[in-house]
Amino acid sequence: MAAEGVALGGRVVPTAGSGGGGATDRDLGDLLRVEEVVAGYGGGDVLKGTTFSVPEHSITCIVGPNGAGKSTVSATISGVLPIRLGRIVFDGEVVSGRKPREVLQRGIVQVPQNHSLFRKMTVRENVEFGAFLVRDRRVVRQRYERVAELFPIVAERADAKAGSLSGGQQRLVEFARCMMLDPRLAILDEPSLGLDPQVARTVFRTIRRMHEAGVTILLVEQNARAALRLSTHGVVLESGRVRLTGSGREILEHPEIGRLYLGGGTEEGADVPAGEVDGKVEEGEVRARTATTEEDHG
Amino acid sequence: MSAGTLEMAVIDGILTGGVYALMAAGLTLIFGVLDMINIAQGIFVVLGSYASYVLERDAGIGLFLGLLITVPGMFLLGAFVEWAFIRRLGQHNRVTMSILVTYAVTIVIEGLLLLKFGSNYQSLSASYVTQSFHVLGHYLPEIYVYGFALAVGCLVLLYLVLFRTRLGTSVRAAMDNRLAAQLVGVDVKRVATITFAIGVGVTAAGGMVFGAVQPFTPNSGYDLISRLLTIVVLGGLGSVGGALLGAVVMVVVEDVISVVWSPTWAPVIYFAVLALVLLLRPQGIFGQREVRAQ
Amino acid sequence: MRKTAVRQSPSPVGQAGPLLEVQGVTRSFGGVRALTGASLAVPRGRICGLIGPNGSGKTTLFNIITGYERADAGRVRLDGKEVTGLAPERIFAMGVGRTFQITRIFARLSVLDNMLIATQRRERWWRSMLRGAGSAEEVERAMELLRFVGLAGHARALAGELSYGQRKLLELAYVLVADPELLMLDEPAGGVNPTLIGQLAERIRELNEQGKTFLIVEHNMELVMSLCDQVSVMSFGSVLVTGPPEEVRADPRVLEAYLGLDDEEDDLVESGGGTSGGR
Amino acid sequence: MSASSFGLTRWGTAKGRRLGGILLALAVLAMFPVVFPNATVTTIAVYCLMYMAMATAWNTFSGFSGYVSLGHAVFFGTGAYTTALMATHLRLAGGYDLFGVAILGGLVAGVAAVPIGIVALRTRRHTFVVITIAVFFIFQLVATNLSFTQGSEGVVLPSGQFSASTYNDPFYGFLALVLLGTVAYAVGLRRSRFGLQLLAIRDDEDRARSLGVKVWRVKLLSYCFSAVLVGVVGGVWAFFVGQIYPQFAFDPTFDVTIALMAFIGGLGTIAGPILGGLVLEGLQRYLILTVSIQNLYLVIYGALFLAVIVLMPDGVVPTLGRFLRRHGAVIGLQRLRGRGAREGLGAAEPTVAAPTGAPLEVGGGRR
Amino acid sequence: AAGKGPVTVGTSLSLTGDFAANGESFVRGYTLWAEDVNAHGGLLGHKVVLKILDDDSSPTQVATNYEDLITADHVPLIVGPFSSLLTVPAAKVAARYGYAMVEGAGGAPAVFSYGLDNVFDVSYPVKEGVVPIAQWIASMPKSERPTTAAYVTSNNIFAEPQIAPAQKIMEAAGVKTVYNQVFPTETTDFTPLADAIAATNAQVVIVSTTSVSKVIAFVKDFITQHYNPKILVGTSGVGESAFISAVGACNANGIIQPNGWYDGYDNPLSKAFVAAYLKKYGGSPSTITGSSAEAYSTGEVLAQAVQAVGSFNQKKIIAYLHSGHVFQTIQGPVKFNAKGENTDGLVFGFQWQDNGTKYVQILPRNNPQSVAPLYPKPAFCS
Ligand SMILES: Nc1ncnc2c1ncn2[C@@H]1O[C@H](COP(=O)(O)OP(=O)(O)OP(=O)(O)O)[C@@H](O)[C@H]1O
Ligand SMILES: Nc1ncnc2c1ncn2[C@@H]1O[C@H](COP(=O)(O)OP(=O)(O)OP(=O)(O)O)[C@@H](O)[C@H]1O
Ligand SMILES: [Mg+2]
Ligand SMILES: [Mg+2]
Repeated sequence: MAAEGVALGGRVVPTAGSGGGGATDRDLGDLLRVEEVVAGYGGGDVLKGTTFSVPEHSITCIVGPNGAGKSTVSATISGVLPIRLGRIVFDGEVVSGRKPREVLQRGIVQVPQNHSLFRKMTVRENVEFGAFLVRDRRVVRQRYERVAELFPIVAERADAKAGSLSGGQQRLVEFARCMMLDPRLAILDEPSLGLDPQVARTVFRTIRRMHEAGVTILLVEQNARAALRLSTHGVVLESGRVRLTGSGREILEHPEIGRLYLGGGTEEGADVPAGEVDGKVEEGEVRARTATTEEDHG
Repeated sequence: MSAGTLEMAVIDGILTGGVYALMAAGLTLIFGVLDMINIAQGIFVVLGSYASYVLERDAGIGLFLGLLITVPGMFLLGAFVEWAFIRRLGQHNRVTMSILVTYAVTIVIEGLLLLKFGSNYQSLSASYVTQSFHVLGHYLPEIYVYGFALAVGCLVLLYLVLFRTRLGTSVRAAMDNRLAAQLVGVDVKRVATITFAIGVGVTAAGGMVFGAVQPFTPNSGYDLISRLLTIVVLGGLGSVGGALLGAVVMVVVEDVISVVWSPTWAPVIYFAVLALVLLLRPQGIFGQREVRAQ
Repeated sequence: MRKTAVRQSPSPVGQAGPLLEVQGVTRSFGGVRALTGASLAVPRGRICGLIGPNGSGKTTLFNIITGYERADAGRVRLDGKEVTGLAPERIFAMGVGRTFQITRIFARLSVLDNMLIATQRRERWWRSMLRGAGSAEEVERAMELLRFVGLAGHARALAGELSYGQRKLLELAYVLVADPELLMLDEPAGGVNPTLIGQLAERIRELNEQGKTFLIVEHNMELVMSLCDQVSVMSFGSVLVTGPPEEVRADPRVLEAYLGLDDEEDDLVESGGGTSGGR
Repeated sequence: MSASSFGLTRWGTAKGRRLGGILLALAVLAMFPVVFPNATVTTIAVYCLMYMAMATAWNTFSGFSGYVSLGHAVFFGTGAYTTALMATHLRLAGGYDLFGVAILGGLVAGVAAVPIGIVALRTRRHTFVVITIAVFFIFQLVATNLSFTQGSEGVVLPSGQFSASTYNDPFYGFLALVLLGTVAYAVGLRRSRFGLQLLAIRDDEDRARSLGVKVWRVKLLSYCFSAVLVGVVGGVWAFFVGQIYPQFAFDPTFDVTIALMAFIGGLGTIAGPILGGLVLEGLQRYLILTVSIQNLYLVIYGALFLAVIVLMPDGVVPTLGRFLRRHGAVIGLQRLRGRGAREGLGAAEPTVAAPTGAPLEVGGGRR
Repeated sequence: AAGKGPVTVGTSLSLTGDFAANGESFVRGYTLWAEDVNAHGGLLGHKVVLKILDDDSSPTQVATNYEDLITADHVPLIVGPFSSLLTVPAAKVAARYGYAMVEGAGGAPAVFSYGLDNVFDVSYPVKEGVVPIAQWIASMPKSERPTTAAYVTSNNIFAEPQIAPAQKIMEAAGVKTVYNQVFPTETTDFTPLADAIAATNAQVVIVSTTSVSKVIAFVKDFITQHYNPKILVGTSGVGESAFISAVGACNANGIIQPNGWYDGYDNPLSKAFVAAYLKKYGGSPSTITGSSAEAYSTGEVLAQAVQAVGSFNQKKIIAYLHSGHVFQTIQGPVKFNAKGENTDGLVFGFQWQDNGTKYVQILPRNNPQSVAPLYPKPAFCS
């Protein structure tokens, strides 16, 4: 196993045994395990015995061609789509078969791929809805302010109907919404979809901050190179089966995967050493979990 | 035609409109949240009338007091119907399917009522049913005034529930985007059940007033449903205030036309007004439009 | 309708006026000024890129050009003819096909049927009643395109059963099958697998060589820079700069408004979908 | 689902089997009155034919376009009134010529559909439902209140000049032709580009516009066509019943009944409404005639519907089809093979395998 | 009487649907009649068996039902359905097979205007309904006679025809029409109409409807408006218990309804009928509806015709019914004109008196049984 992935987790997250080095699997227990999951819509199976795990405090990225079943995996984890066989274990507890609400209560937040705002509600309402499970109004307000600060559009268009926003703006509000909770695991299905380069950068930076703050992240991206570079772990999904798992870098540098799913040659991807990425993370103000300390997952 | 008559027609229209709004309030809620057409609303109104009737006749419980029993009772019935049938409607052909399911529910309830009560007219009696307030030279029937007050009360309550409570928030979320609501922790199925149940529960109050202002049989629902549907569409699907406005507009238009011109053509004019309004505002008076194309 | 239809051969670039010309279009929604006098010219036979930050008005401009929204002021000309405010079906008949940023497919029709709907641009309306859903050639052409975007295996599946990216591809495919003169693509690459993006770019270039004109909104800079002959940058509802990709890329205004000045973290995004452009 | 990608079921797959089925159905249709000459049976058969034709006609609009009309009774009534009034004004004797008048009645209904369609089709879905109901009431009121429709007194038509013993046969024959015509139209619609456009409108009307579908024209035309068909049946009905009143010619439960029929069989399918009309109308007439369990009948009837709706949410024909596919391996296999050769697509069988660019296909071809 | 097989009399009634309540009354009337006939040796020595089909209040079904009765069951005799609306389609089927259609509830003018020669309505023609009341008003001395009248009627083939003949008589007597409106049958909200009538302050109000619910709505509104016309007539439903329970007995005091039969009718046949009815179904005389009596009379007329011609031959029966013979029924004498209307049909006027506790016959005035009317109507009491 390559060491890069570990370094990140080891350094940033105080709770995990620090020291940098060592294999991923030893240091980080699995927060989520998807075990032999079979699931589908109506007709046939889309996931055909999918198995992979998401180590605690990792950024795990799923890549794969269109229609591989990436979004389907997300949907099964969040409980929106019932599974047929297999099981999903989160933090030692089987969560498959639970209602979406119960899954959410255990600390799994999902930003789905297709646009999922409340189109007739205002941006503010939408964002506040992210904290639907939090009953303390004060906390909600605090978090809202934090989010609004991070994403100016939320404040600027607070009273606009979400459905009237541009595609990218909507995507951003969705992302903002997921930050209203303080999840243990965030599933982000193409967070950068439709975002302009600057905003996309902000989003990736935010993801990294969330990660630094201790949130485990399961990322699905077609913008795969960027995503994998950010990730500690990668999973390649193909026709509902896991083709390959490894560290983000391993996947990134895998010649065949690169050709098939990452858009050709791998040489360019290699020019930014992961260490540099990490280095920048250090520079960026590591936000403490100020407003996020409230634990409201029941 | 004296000015007094016209004035009276308008007053009548507003008061009666309140009664219709009370009957339509549940419909608009169900319409808006569950995205379905509930043909059974008419029979639910009639069922509410019968419930009040039975309480009054057999237990001597007054009409308004009886609501404390009939409203929760109908609430439970609504919850059952949603759980048993509505929940099963898919997204495909939802309009047609909801019409058919609720039509089936209608004929079952109608059949049961016929078996129990036969097809003779019943009416609710209470001292205030034939009394009136004398205000500024006009007699205002007490029951209509109470009905109007009850309607406004119920609608305000519904509004508060929808916009000031957690339940209401989740209802609106579920109405807007099911998937998103699920993902932020709304139990969408439960919300649907509760909404339908509330809609039916409120109808118990509508049924009581309906039964008090006119006699009813198990068949009475049919004349009602088309009116209620038009009210709800005119006001805007899912808009509680719209139901009141729609009802008042409808009844005032009809009443005024039938007084100044002819009762025969009053409904025609009303339906024409409806068509016209919808042409200009397809989403109804208070309805919201799909926001934009992207 | 007939007239635009017959023109098959590409007229040489630069000859005659631009194919699409937008002049001073403004549009506001309540207090939001989505477009503030946007002007744009798309020369015939070119691939034009339209970029700009989120909310700068690109989609709104598309909507106005294709008749989904009306402009408060300004005009749109197509091939020299005024088309401002025409209905979408008219615009389509004049040879403009578009995709939607948030995909809109016919969820309960099969993928193939989705394609067949789009094959009828040059047809008298009443003919639609007297003919089958698609002739053998039409089906063949549709299948060829489906094969190209990797959806041939799904031809019989309902379009609603496709994944996000597959929908995107389907929408692109059925605009292609309609064979319009001008293709307006709103973020065709969003959510599409990078490898496939490369192939899409190939195809677009190919079509362009056959004379098709493109107007592409895209945030994937690599794709835009590699593909487009000309790039326009929108900001706050109007077009800031128009020019060849290299120039635009280096323009400080563009850097500020769109690409961002701090390129320290470029690695995270810039190469997104990345090298697919084939450069 | 996927087998009905058109939203429609494909009856049988092998061409021969379908042909056989069709021939059999035609034979039954033709021989029925000969085998069962009893007037009651033929009366019920006549009503069945009416409802089969009307459910199919309703379906060609509502089932295809997704615009649920609860106001087709307007066209039924218009057809009936036109026929009745022409018959009385022209002092027709009640021979075969009255069938011609019924066709005219249908055309008048079709013309009536134009303004209604222009108004109602501007609105969407739910609103459309309510507008059609509103229009329905307007028509009923107008028929009740205009002098030339003779108001609530109704209009009586001349009795048919047919012998009592075979009185129903001409009606049966004519309606059988109407049914065949309607089904032919439905089948043609399903296969035509026009039908495809309607289905596209059902799914996303706005999107269809930017693919050049003239949504207005398509909706309005199919609305009118289905109105004509229902109007013709209305005319025949008036002749058959012999006298019409506004509340029966414009019957508020008419459309729910028709919709139920179309649904029970399977919305948007060809066989569905035919089957639904046959079974429901036949069963209802027969049940009322034989069991007369009074109000219990309503309860049972409603409960039965609920059961069907809950158990077969797609309607009988599609559910049955799926069941057969799952349980009948042989049939299933044939189906799978026949899937490519959809009618109207000619020989062009799309290749389901072998994608061009290898990586593009990994996302999953269907098994 | 022994040895002969039973004879089936077929009919179609509205056991479900809009007319279900009346259909039920008709079932009772026909059933009583059949039992009565059988108790007296049957028809031509045959025991009478009823075959009743449900038509769901639909003209489509009613035709099918008679078709079935005639062609499948080959019933020798048929009697009519309920409501004028169903009578014509039923009679057309009957005519096709040459059957006589004796009926008790198809009295609307429309039924007789189509030259059907097999229809015979044993009740009084609907259009005669309000005529006795109008005549009574016209006959009052000028000083007492009301001067203004309001007419309001449901748009219905039973309700509407009653207005014009009465109005004509009253106008001739100088009673001015101050309000005259037709409202659609589906109307449920009558307050504006009632208020408009109240505003005219007409001294006579005639509310013509087919259902009790509508007359209740009008009366309730008159009460709340404290509007007391001198004469208040409802053409239907006033005598029903539902009316009393809805408006209150005291408020009903003085309200008038025309009808062809009532439980206190002093006619030996009618008295026997009331006794038999109570024996079979229990209850008080006032629960017996006019519809039951109409059904019973229908049976009586048919039986008398059959006995007279001595066979079940429909041609002969039709000819006999047309012969001008006067039949005696519990509703009084019946004699058919060429159209099949009952020219001898009696119409009575009834009124609630004694604070709404008694429903008495007040018209025709020359009838010794008639009680003196309450005139003007006492004021509403609540
Ligand atoms: N609602 C649905 N009904 C039926 N099949 C579906 C549905 N959604 C997705 N599928 C099928 O499941 C498979 C996987 O879809 P999924 O959305 O998980 O893909 P994905 O990997 O997320 O692709 P993309 O990158 O395009 O988003 C696809 O073949 C698709 O056709
Ligand atoms: N119907 C509307 N009501 C209110 N605001 C609107 C409406 N349509 C567009 N807008 C606003 O106009 C602006 C431009 O939106 P548009 O969708 O054109 O942006 P865009 O350039 O396409 O952005 P993106 O790159 O995110 O897709 C946005 O701020 C949006 O909120
Ligand atoms: Mg996906
Ligand atoms: Mg956009």
